[in-house]
Amino acid sequence: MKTIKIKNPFVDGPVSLGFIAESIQKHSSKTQIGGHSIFLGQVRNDKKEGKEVTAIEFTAYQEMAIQKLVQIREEIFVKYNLECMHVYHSLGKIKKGGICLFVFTSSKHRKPAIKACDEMVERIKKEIPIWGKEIYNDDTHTWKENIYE
Amino acid sequence: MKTIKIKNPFVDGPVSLGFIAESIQKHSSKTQIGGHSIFLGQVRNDKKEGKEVTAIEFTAYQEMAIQKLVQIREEIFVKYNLECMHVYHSLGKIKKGGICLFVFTSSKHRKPAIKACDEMVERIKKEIPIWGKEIYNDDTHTWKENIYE
Amino acid sequence: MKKIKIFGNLTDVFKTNEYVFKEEINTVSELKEKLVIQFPELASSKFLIVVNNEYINDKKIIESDAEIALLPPYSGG
Amino acid sequence: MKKIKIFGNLTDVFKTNEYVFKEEINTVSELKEKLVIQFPELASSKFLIVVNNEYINDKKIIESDAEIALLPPYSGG
Repeated sequence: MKTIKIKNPFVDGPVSLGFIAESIQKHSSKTQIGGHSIFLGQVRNDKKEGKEVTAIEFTAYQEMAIQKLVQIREEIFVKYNLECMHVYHSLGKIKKGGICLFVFTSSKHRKPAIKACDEMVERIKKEIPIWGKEIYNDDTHTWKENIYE
Repeated sequence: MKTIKIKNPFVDGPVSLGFIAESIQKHSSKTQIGGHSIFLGQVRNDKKEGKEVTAIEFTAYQEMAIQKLVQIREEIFVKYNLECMHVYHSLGKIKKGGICLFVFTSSKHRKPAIKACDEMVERIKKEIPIWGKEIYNDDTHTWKENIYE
Repeated sequence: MKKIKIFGNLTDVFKTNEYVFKEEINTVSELKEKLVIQFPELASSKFLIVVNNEYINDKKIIESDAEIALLPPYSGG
Repeated sequence: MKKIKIFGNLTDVFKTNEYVFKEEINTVSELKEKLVIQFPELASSKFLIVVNNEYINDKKIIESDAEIALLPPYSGG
Protein backbone atom coordinates (compact mmCIF):
# COMPACT_ATOMS: atom_id res chain seq x y z
CA MET A 1 0.00 0.00 0.00
CA LYS A 2 1.17 3.49 -0.82
CA THR A 3 1.97 5.81 2.02
CA ILE A 4 -0.31 8.77 2.42
CA LYS A 5 1.50 11.78 3.73
CA ILE A 6 -0.28 13.56 6.55
CA LYS A 7 0.67 17.14 6.01
CA ASN A 8 -1.10 20.21 7.27
CA PRO A 9 -3.54 21.00 4.47
CA PHE A 10 -4.09 24.55 5.71
CA VAL A 11 -2.25 27.50 4.25
CA ASP A 12 -2.36 31.01 5.71
CA GLY A 13 -3.51 33.33 2.96
CA PRO A 14 -3.86 32.45 -0.72
CA VAL A 15 -2.20 29.40 -2.25
CA SER A 16 0.72 30.90 -4.14
CA LEU A 17 1.52 30.25 -7.75
CA GLY A 18 5.07 29.34 -6.83
CA PHE A 19 3.76 26.66 -4.52
CA ILE A 20 1.51 25.22 -7.25
CA ALA A 21 4.33 25.25 -9.82
CA GLU A 22 6.70 23.59 -7.36
CA SER A 23 4.13 20.87 -6.64
CA ILE A 24 3.81 20.08 -10.34
CA GLN A 25 7.60 20.17 -10.78
CA LYS A 26 8.15 17.57 -8.07
CA HIS A 27 6.17 15.04 -10.09
CA SER A 28 8.32 15.03 -13.22
CA SER A 29 10.58 12.42 -11.64
CA LYS A 30 7.59 10.15 -10.94
CA THR A 31 7.63 8.61 -14.39
CA GLN A 32 4.99 6.02 -13.60
CA ILE A 33 2.45 8.88 -13.71
CA GLY A 34 0.54 9.47 -16.96
CA GLY A 35 -1.99 12.09 -15.91
CA HIS A 36 -2.43 14.87 -13.38
CA SER A 37 -5.70 16.55 -12.56
CA ILE A 38 -5.73 19.87 -10.74
CA PHE A 39 -8.57 21.89 -9.33
CA LEU A 40 -8.06 25.48 -8.22
CA GLY A 41 -10.76 27.34 -6.34
CA GLN A 42 -10.57 31.09 -6.89
CA VAL A 43 -12.32 33.81 -4.86
CA ARG A 44 -15.05 35.21 -7.10
CA ASN A 45 -16.28 38.79 -6.82
CA ASP A 46 -19.94 37.85 -6.49
CA LYS A 47 -22.31 40.76 -6.84
CA LYS A 48 -25.39 41.12 -4.67
CA GLU A 49 -27.75 44.07 -4.39
CA GLY A 50 -25.33 46.62 -5.75
CA LYS A 51 -22.37 45.58 -3.64
CA GLU A 52 -19.62 43.11 -4.42
CA VAL A 53 -17.44 40.55 -2.66
CA THR A 54 -13.89 41.82 -2.24
CA ALA A 55 -12.59 38.90 -0.16
CA ILE A 56 -13.55 35.69 1.61
CA GLU A 57 -12.30 35.02 5.11
CA PHE A 58 -11.97 31.30 5.78
CA THR A 59 -12.01 29.66 9.19
CA ALA A 60 -11.92 25.94 9.97
CA TYR A 61 -12.48 23.64 12.90
CA GLN A 62 -8.92 22.60 12.22
CA GLU A 63 -8.48 19.50 14.34
CA MET A 64 -11.69 17.93 13.03
CA ALA A 65 -11.03 19.13 9.49
CA ILE A 66 -7.59 17.52 9.34
CA GLN A 67 -8.92 14.26 10.77
CA LYS A 68 -11.71 14.17 8.16
CA LEU A 69 -9.41 15.19 5.30
CA VAL A 70 -6.97 12.41 6.09
CA GLN A 71 -9.80 9.88 6.14
CA ILE A 72 -11.39 11.06 2.88
CA ARG A 73 -8.02 11.27 1.18
CA GLU A 74 -7.24 7.68 2.14
CA GLU A 75 -10.58 6.50 0.80
CA ILE A 76 -10.14 8.24 -2.54
CA PHE A 77 -6.48 7.27 -2.82
CA VAL A 78 -7.35 3.60 -2.53
CA LYS A 79 -10.59 3.78 -4.56
CA TYR A 80 -8.78 5.23 -7.60
CA ASN A 81 -5.40 3.59 -7.06
CA LEU A 82 -3.69 6.97 -7.22
CA GLU A 83 0.02 7.61 -7.38
CA CYS A 84 -0.17 10.99 -5.62
CA MET A 85 -2.67 13.31 -4.02
CA HIS A 86 -2.23 16.74 -2.48
CA VAL A 87 -4.84 19.00 -0.93
CA TYR A 88 -4.39 22.56 0.33
CA HIS A 89 -7.00 25.00 1.60
CA SER A 90 -6.51 28.62 2.60
CA LEU A 91 -7.35 30.12 5.97
CA GLY A 92 -7.74 33.83 6.67
CA LYS A 93 -8.74 36.56 4.30
CA ILE A 94 -8.30 35.83 0.58
CA LYS A 95 -8.88 38.70 -1.80
CA LYS A 96 -10.91 38.25 -5.00
CA GLY A 97 -8.83 36.50 -7.64
CA GLY A 98 -6.81 34.62 -5.00
CA ILE A 99 -6.56 30.83 -5.01
CA CYS A 100 -8.16 29.31 -1.88
CA LEU A 101 -8.28 25.60 -2.77
CA PHE A 102 -5.71 23.42 -4.53
CA VAL A 103 -6.43 19.75 -5.17
CA PHE A 104 -3.85 17.77 -7.16
CA THR A 105 -4.24 14.10 -8.08
CA SER A 106 -1.98 11.89 -10.21
CA SER A 107 -2.35 8.39 -11.58
CA LYS A 108 -1.03 6.07 -14.26
CA HIS A 109 -3.96 6.78 -16.57
CA ARG A 110 -6.01 9.93 -16.91
CA LYS A 111 -9.45 8.80 -15.79
CA PRO A 112 -8.69 7.91 -12.16
CA ALA A 113 -6.85 11.20 -11.64
CA ILE A 114 -9.74 13.22 -13.08
CA LYS A 115 -12.44 11.35 -11.16
CA ALA A 116 -10.51 11.44 -7.89
CA CYS A 117 -9.92 15.19 -8.15
CA ASP A 118 -13.59 15.88 -8.85
CA GLU A 119 -14.69 13.67 -5.97
CA MET A 120 -12.20 15.19 -3.55
CA VAL A 121 -13.40 18.73 -4.35
CA GLU A 122 -17.02 17.70 -3.79
CA ARG A 123 -16.25 15.99 -0.51
CA ILE A 124 -14.16 18.91 0.77
CA LYS A 125 -17.09 21.23 0.16
CA LYS A 126 -19.61 18.89 1.79
CA GLU A 127 -17.72 17.17 4.57
CA ILE A 128 -14.93 19.41 5.83
CA PRO A 129 -15.72 21.92 8.60
CA ILE A 130 -14.58 25.10 6.88
CA TRP A 131 -16.59 28.31 6.60
CA GLY A 132 -16.26 31.27 4.25
CA LYS A 133 -17.27 34.77 5.28
CA GLU A 134 -17.91 36.87 2.18
CA ILE A 135 -16.75 40.42 2.80
CA TYR A 136 -18.29 43.17 0.67
CA ASN A 137 -16.90 46.48 -0.48
CA ASP A 138 -19.09 48.28 2.10
CA ASP A 139 -17.61 46.18 4.95
CA THR A 140 -20.79 44.18 5.47
CA HIS A 141 -20.61 40.41 5.16
CA THR A 142 -22.67 37.31 4.41
CA TRP A 143 -21.79 33.69 4.98
CA LYS A 144 -20.91 31.68 1.90
CA GLU A 145 -23.25 28.81 1.04
CA ASN A 146 -22.01 25.93 -1.06
CA ILE A 147 -24.17 24.79 -3.94
CA TYR A 148 -24.42 21.16 -5.03
CA GLU A 149 -25.85 20.31 -8.43
CA MET B 1 -20.93 35.53 -27.11
CA LYS B 2 -17.45 35.21 -25.74
CA THR B 3 -14.58 35.35 -28.19
CA ILE B 4 -12.61 32.18 -28.60
CA LYS B 5 -8.98 32.86 -29.28
CA ILE B 6 -7.54 30.84 -32.12
CA LYS B 7 -3.98 30.28 -31.03
CA ASN B 8 -1.61 27.61 -32.21
CA PRO B 9 -2.19 24.76 -29.75
CA PHE B 10 1.07 23.04 -30.67
CA VAL B 11 4.21 23.46 -28.64
CA ASP B 12 7.62 22.18 -29.72
CA GLY B 13 8.92 19.94 -26.95
CA PRO B 14 7.41 19.58 -23.47
CA VAL B 15 4.96 22.11 -22.04
CA SER B 16 7.09 24.03 -19.59
CA LEU B 17 6.24 24.64 -15.98
CA GLY B 18 6.83 28.35 -16.43
CA PHE B 19 4.25 28.40 -19.16
CA ILE B 20 1.70 26.59 -16.99
CA ALA B 21 2.35 28.90 -14.03
CA GLU B 22 2.06 31.96 -16.25
CA SER B 23 -1.25 30.72 -17.65
CA ILE B 24 -2.66 30.34 -14.14
CA GLN B 25 -1.28 33.73 -13.11
CA LYS B 26 -3.06 35.50 -15.96
CA HIS B 27 -6.42 34.44 -14.56
CA SER B 28 -6.14 36.10 -11.15
CA SER B 29 -7.48 39.33 -12.63
CA LYS B 30 -10.53 37.52 -14.01
CA THR B 31 -12.45 37.78 -10.78
CA GLN B 32 -15.68 36.41 -12.24
CA ILE B 33 -14.00 32.98 -12.22
CA GLY B 34 -14.65 30.66 -9.28
CA GLY B 35 -12.98 27.44 -10.42
CA HIS B 36 -10.19 26.26 -12.68
CA SER B 37 -9.71 22.69 -13.83
CA ILE B 38 -6.39 21.61 -15.27
CA PHE B 39 -5.34 18.37 -16.89
CA LEU B 40 -1.68 17.59 -17.51
CA GLY B 41 -0.65 14.60 -19.58
CA GLN B 42 2.78 13.29 -18.62
CA VAL B 43 4.96 10.87 -20.59
CA ARG B 44 4.92 7.60 -18.67
CA ASN B 45 7.81 5.14 -18.77
CA ASP B 46 5.68 2.17 -19.74
CA LYS B 47 7.43 -1.16 -19.47
CA LYS B 48 6.97 -3.90 -22.08
CA GLU B 49 8.86 -7.17 -22.42
CA GLY B 50 11.88 -6.05 -20.44
CA LYS B 51 12.32 -2.70 -22.14
CA GLU B 52 10.95 0.67 -21.20
CA VAL B 53 9.66 3.82 -22.86
CA THR B 54 12.17 6.65 -22.58
CA ALA B 55 10.28 9.19 -24.73
CA ILE B 56 7.26 9.69 -26.94
CA GLU B 57 7.62 11.46 -30.26
CA PHE B 58 4.43 13.25 -31.27
CA THR B 59 3.45 14.19 -34.80
CA ALA B 60 0.18 15.75 -35.94
CA TYR B 61 -1.66 16.42 -39.14
CA GLN B 62 -1.46 20.03 -38.03
CA GLU B 63 -3.81 21.80 -40.38
CA MET B 64 -6.61 19.32 -39.76
CA ALA B 65 -5.83 19.11 -36.04
CA ILE B 66 -6.09 22.87 -35.53
CA GLN B 67 -9.33 23.02 -37.49
CA LYS B 68 -10.85 20.22 -35.36
CA LEU B 69 -9.53 21.65 -32.11
CA VAL B 70 -11.07 25.03 -32.78
CA GLN B 71 -14.40 23.40 -33.55
CA ILE B 72 -14.41 21.14 -30.46
CA ARG B 73 -13.26 24.00 -28.23
CA GLU B 74 -16.12 26.17 -29.44
CA GLU B 75 -18.64 23.41 -28.78
CA ILE B 76 -17.39 22.81 -25.23
CA PHE B 77 -17.01 26.52 -24.49
CA VAL B 78 -20.66 27.14 -25.30
CA LYS B 79 -21.96 23.89 -23.79
CA TYR B 80 -20.46 24.68 -20.36
CA ASN B 81 -20.66 28.48 -20.55
CA LEU B 82 -16.96 28.73 -19.76
CA GLU B 83 -15.06 31.90 -18.96
CA CYS B 84 -11.76 30.61 -20.36
CA MET B 85 -10.28 27.60 -22.07
CA HIS B 86 -6.72 26.87 -23.17
CA VAL B 87 -5.34 23.78 -24.86
CA TYR B 88 -1.71 22.96 -25.65
CA HIS B 89 -0.21 19.77 -27.04
CA SER B 90 3.45 18.95 -27.56
CA LEU B 91 5.04 17.96 -30.84
CA GLY B 92 8.42 16.29 -31.21
CA LYS B 93 10.22 14.07 -28.75
CA ILE B 94 9.11 14.37 -25.10
CA LYS B 95 11.18 12.50 -22.54
CA LYS B 96 9.52 10.46 -19.78
CA GLY B 97 8.26 12.77 -17.04
CA GLY B 98 7.68 15.62 -19.51
CA ILE B 99 4.28 17.28 -19.87
CA CYS B 100 2.79 16.71 -23.34
CA LEU B 101 -0.80 17.92 -22.88
CA PHE B 102 -2.14 20.93 -20.98
CA VAL B 103 -5.88 21.60 -20.85
CA PHE B 104 -7.07 24.49 -18.70
CA THR B 105 -10.74 25.44 -18.26
CA SER B 106 -12.28 28.13 -16.05
CA SER B 107 -15.85 28.97 -15.12
CA LYS B 108 -17.92 30.79 -12.52
CA HIS B 109 -18.68 27.59 -10.63
CA ARG B 110 -16.58 24.47 -10.28
CA LYS B 111 -18.69 21.85 -12.05
CA PRO B 112 -18.68 23.27 -15.58
CA ALA B 113 -14.89 23.77 -15.46
CA ILE B 114 -14.32 20.19 -14.28
CA LYS B 115 -16.70 18.60 -16.79
CA ALA B 116 -15.42 20.71 -19.69
CA CYS B 117 -11.81 19.79 -18.94
CA ASP B 118 -12.60 16.09 -18.75
CA GLU B 119 -14.59 16.20 -21.99
CA MET B 120 -11.91 18.18 -23.82
CA VAL B 121 -9.21 15.65 -22.85
CA GLU B 122 -11.38 12.77 -24.07
CA ARG B 123 -12.17 14.47 -27.35
CA ILE B 124 -8.54 15.41 -27.98
CA LYS B 125 -7.55 11.77 -27.59
CA LYS B 126 -10.35 10.51 -29.83
CA GLU B 127 -10.82 13.19 -32.45
CA ILE B 128 -7.57 15.03 -33.04
CA PRO B 129 -5.11 13.63 -35.62
CA ILE B 130 -2.03 13.31 -33.41
CA TRP B 131 0.16 10.22 -33.10
CA GLY B 132 2.62 9.16 -30.43
CA LYS B 133 5.64 7.00 -31.21
CA GLU B 134 6.86 5.30 -28.06
CA ILE B 135 10.64 5.09 -28.11
CA TYR B 136 12.29 2.41 -25.98
CA ASN B 137 15.65 2.31 -24.28
CA ASP B 138 16.90 -0.12 -26.96
CA ASP B 139 15.95 2.35 -29.76
CA THR B 140 13.04 0.24 -30.97
CA HIS B 141 9.60 1.78 -31.04
CA THR B 142 5.90 0.98 -30.93
CA TRP B 143 2.97 3.22 -31.75
CA LYS B 144 0.95 4.48 -28.81
CA GLU B 145 -2.66 3.34 -28.63
CA ASN B 146 -5.19 5.34 -26.69
CA ILE B 147 -7.46 3.49 -24.31
CA TYR B 148 -11.05 4.54 -23.65
CA GLU B 149 -12.86 3.25 -20.61
CA MET C 1 -18.87 25.14 33.05
CA LYS C 2 -18.21 24.19 29.43
CA LYS C 3 -16.45 26.03 26.64
CA ILE C 4 -18.20 25.65 23.30
CA LYS C 5 -16.49 26.36 20.00
CA ILE C 6 -18.61 28.48 17.67
CA PHE C 7 -18.17 28.64 13.89
CA GLY C 8 -19.49 30.28 10.73
CA ASN C 9 -22.65 32.38 10.90
CA LEU C 10 -23.22 31.34 14.52
CA THR C 11 -20.32 33.58 15.53
CA ASP C 12 -22.64 36.48 14.54
CA VAL C 13 -25.27 35.11 16.95
CA PHE C 14 -22.90 34.36 19.86
CA LYS C 15 -20.58 37.35 19.12
CA THR C 16 -17.63 35.08 19.93
CA ASN C 17 -15.96 31.92 18.67
CA GLU C 18 -15.70 30.36 22.10
CA TYR C 19 -18.78 30.57 24.27
CA VAL C 20 -18.60 29.76 27.98
CA PHE C 21 -21.69 27.84 28.98
CA LYS C 22 -22.29 27.90 32.71
CA GLU C 23 -25.40 25.77 33.25
CA GLU C 24 -25.30 22.12 34.17
CA ILE C 25 -26.11 19.82 31.27
CA ASN C 26 -25.69 16.11 30.61
CA THR C 27 -26.71 15.45 27.02
CA VAL C 28 -26.67 17.11 23.61
CA SER C 29 -30.44 17.50 23.65
CA GLU C 30 -30.28 19.30 27.01
CA LEU C 31 -27.56 21.57 25.69
CA LYS C 32 -29.64 22.40 22.62
CA GLU C 33 -32.72 23.25 24.70
CA LYS C 34 -30.84 25.58 26.99
CA LEU C 35 -28.93 27.29 24.18
CA VAL C 36 -32.17 28.05 22.35
CA ILE C 37 -33.52 29.73 25.48
CA GLN C 38 -30.44 31.96 25.65
CA PHE C 39 -30.31 32.55 21.87
CA PRO C 40 -33.78 32.29 20.36
CA GLU C 41 -32.34 32.78 16.85
CA LEU C 42 -30.87 29.29 17.11
CA ALA C 43 -34.37 27.83 16.74
CA SER C 44 -34.29 28.76 13.06
CA SER C 45 -30.57 28.11 12.50
CA LYS C 46 -29.16 25.00 10.86
CA PHE C 47 -26.26 23.54 12.82
CA LEU C 48 -24.81 20.33 14.18
CA ILE C 49 -23.42 19.83 17.66
CA VAL C 50 -20.27 17.70 17.68
CA VAL C 51 -18.52 16.31 20.72
CA ASN C 52 -14.83 15.44 20.39
CA ASN C 53 -15.11 15.89 16.59
CA GLU C 54 -17.94 13.36 16.31
CA TYR C 55 -21.67 13.60 15.82
CA ILE C 56 -23.13 11.85 18.86
CA ASN C 57 -26.56 10.62 19.85
CA ASP C 58 -28.71 13.37 21.38
CA LYS C 59 -29.26 11.29 24.51
CA LYS C 60 -25.63 10.33 25.12
CA ILE C 61 -23.94 11.80 28.20
CA ILE C 62 -21.34 14.44 27.40
CA GLU C 63 -18.18 13.76 29.37
CA SER C 64 -16.98 16.62 31.52
CA ASP C 65 -13.73 17.19 29.59
CA ALA C 66 -15.27 16.77 26.14
CA GLU C 67 -14.76 19.37 23.44
CA ILE C 68 -18.08 20.71 22.16
CA ALA C 69 -18.54 22.61 18.90
CA LEU C 70 -21.48 24.10 17.00
CA LEU C 71 -21.13 23.64 13.25
CA PRO C 72 -23.35 25.42 10.72
CA PRO C 73 -23.36 24.09 7.12
CA TYR C 74 -19.85 23.97 5.70
CA SER C 75 -18.81 26.40 3.01
CA GLY C 76 -15.16 25.73 2.26
CA GLY C 77 -13.57 25.56 -1.16
CA MET D 1 0.54 11.99 -59.78
CA LYS D 2 -0.65 12.61 -56.24
CA LYS D 3 1.23 13.28 -53.00
CA ILE D 4 -0.27 11.45 -50.05
CA LYS D 5 0.49 12.44 -46.47
CA ILE D 6 1.30 9.44 -44.29
CA PHE D 7 1.01 9.39 -40.46
CA GLY D 8 1.57 7.23 -37.40
CA ASN D 9 2.38 3.53 -37.83
CA LEU D 10 1.78 3.79 -41.58
CA THR D 11 5.05 5.70 -41.89
CA ASP D 12 6.71 2.37 -40.98
CA VAL D 13 4.89 0.73 -43.90
CA PHE D 14 5.51 3.48 -46.46
CA LYS D 15 8.97 4.39 -45.06
CA THR D 16 8.07 8.05 -45.66
CA ASN D 17 5.58 10.66 -44.47
CA GLU D 18 4.79 11.83 -47.98
CA TYR D 19 4.19 9.15 -50.57
CA VAL D 20 4.10 10.01 -54.26
CA PHE D 21 1.37 7.99 -55.92
CA LYS D 22 1.80 7.79 -59.66
CA GLU D 23 -1.18 5.79 -60.91
CA GLU D 24 -4.36 7.35 -62.21
CA ILE D 25 -7.25 7.19 -59.70
CA ASN D 26 -10.59 8.94 -59.40
CA THR D 27 -12.12 7.88 -56.09
CA VAL D 28 -11.12 6.93 -52.56
CA SER D 29 -12.11 3.32 -53.15
CA GLU D 30 -9.88 3.13 -56.23
CA LEU D 31 -7.02 4.64 -54.27
CA LYS D 32 -7.49 2.09 -51.49
CA GLU D 33 -7.50 -0.85 -53.93
CA LYS D 34 -4.30 0.23 -55.64
CA LEU D 35 -2.49 1.06 -52.39
CA VAL D 36 -3.25 -2.41 -51.01
CA ILE D 37 -1.71 -3.97 -54.12
CA GLN D 38 1.49 -1.95 -53.57
CA PHE D 39 1.48 -2.44 -49.77
CA PRO D 40 -0.26 -5.70 -48.87
CA GLU D 41 0.16 -4.89 -45.13
CA LEU D 42 -2.49 -2.20 -45.53
CA ALA D 43 -5.15 -4.90 -45.87
CA SER D 44 -4.82 -5.57 -42.15
CA SER D 45 -4.16 -1.96 -41.09
CA LYS D 46 -6.76 0.36 -39.58
CA PHE D 47 -6.77 3.77 -41.22
CA LEU D 48 -8.97 6.46 -42.68
CA ILE D 49 -8.40 8.27 -45.93
CA VAL D 50 -9.21 11.98 -45.70
CA VAL D 51 -9.37 14.43 -48.56
CA ASN D 52 -8.90 18.12 -47.76
CA ASN D 53 -9.18 17.31 -44.02
CA GLU D 54 -12.57 15.60 -44.44
CA TYR D 55 -13.76 12.03 -44.52
CA ILE D 56 -15.42 11.68 -47.91
CA ASN D 57 -17.61 9.11 -49.55
CA ASP D 58 -15.63 6.23 -51.10
CA LYS D 59 -17.27 6.84 -54.46
CA LYS D 60 -16.73 10.59 -54.61
CA ILE D 61 -14.30 11.92 -57.21
CA ILE D 62 -11.04 13.23 -55.74
CA GLU D 63 -10.22 16.60 -57.29
CA SER D 64 -6.83 16.84 -58.89
CA ASP D 65 -5.44 19.43 -56.46
CA ALA D 66 -6.92 17.80 -53.33
CA GLU D 67 -4.76 17.01 -50.31
CA ILE D 68 -4.95 13.33 -49.44
CA ALA D 69 -3.87 11.84 -46.09
CA LEU D 70 -3.86 8.37 -44.54
CA LEU D 71 -4.74 8.48 -40.84
CA PRO D 72 -4.32 5.50 -38.51
CA PRO D 73 -6.11 5.63 -35.11
CA TYR D 74 -5.18 8.77 -33.19
CA SER D 75 -2.98 8.54 -30.12
CA GLY D 76 -2.38 12.06 -28.88
CA GLY D 77 -2.51 13.25 -25.28
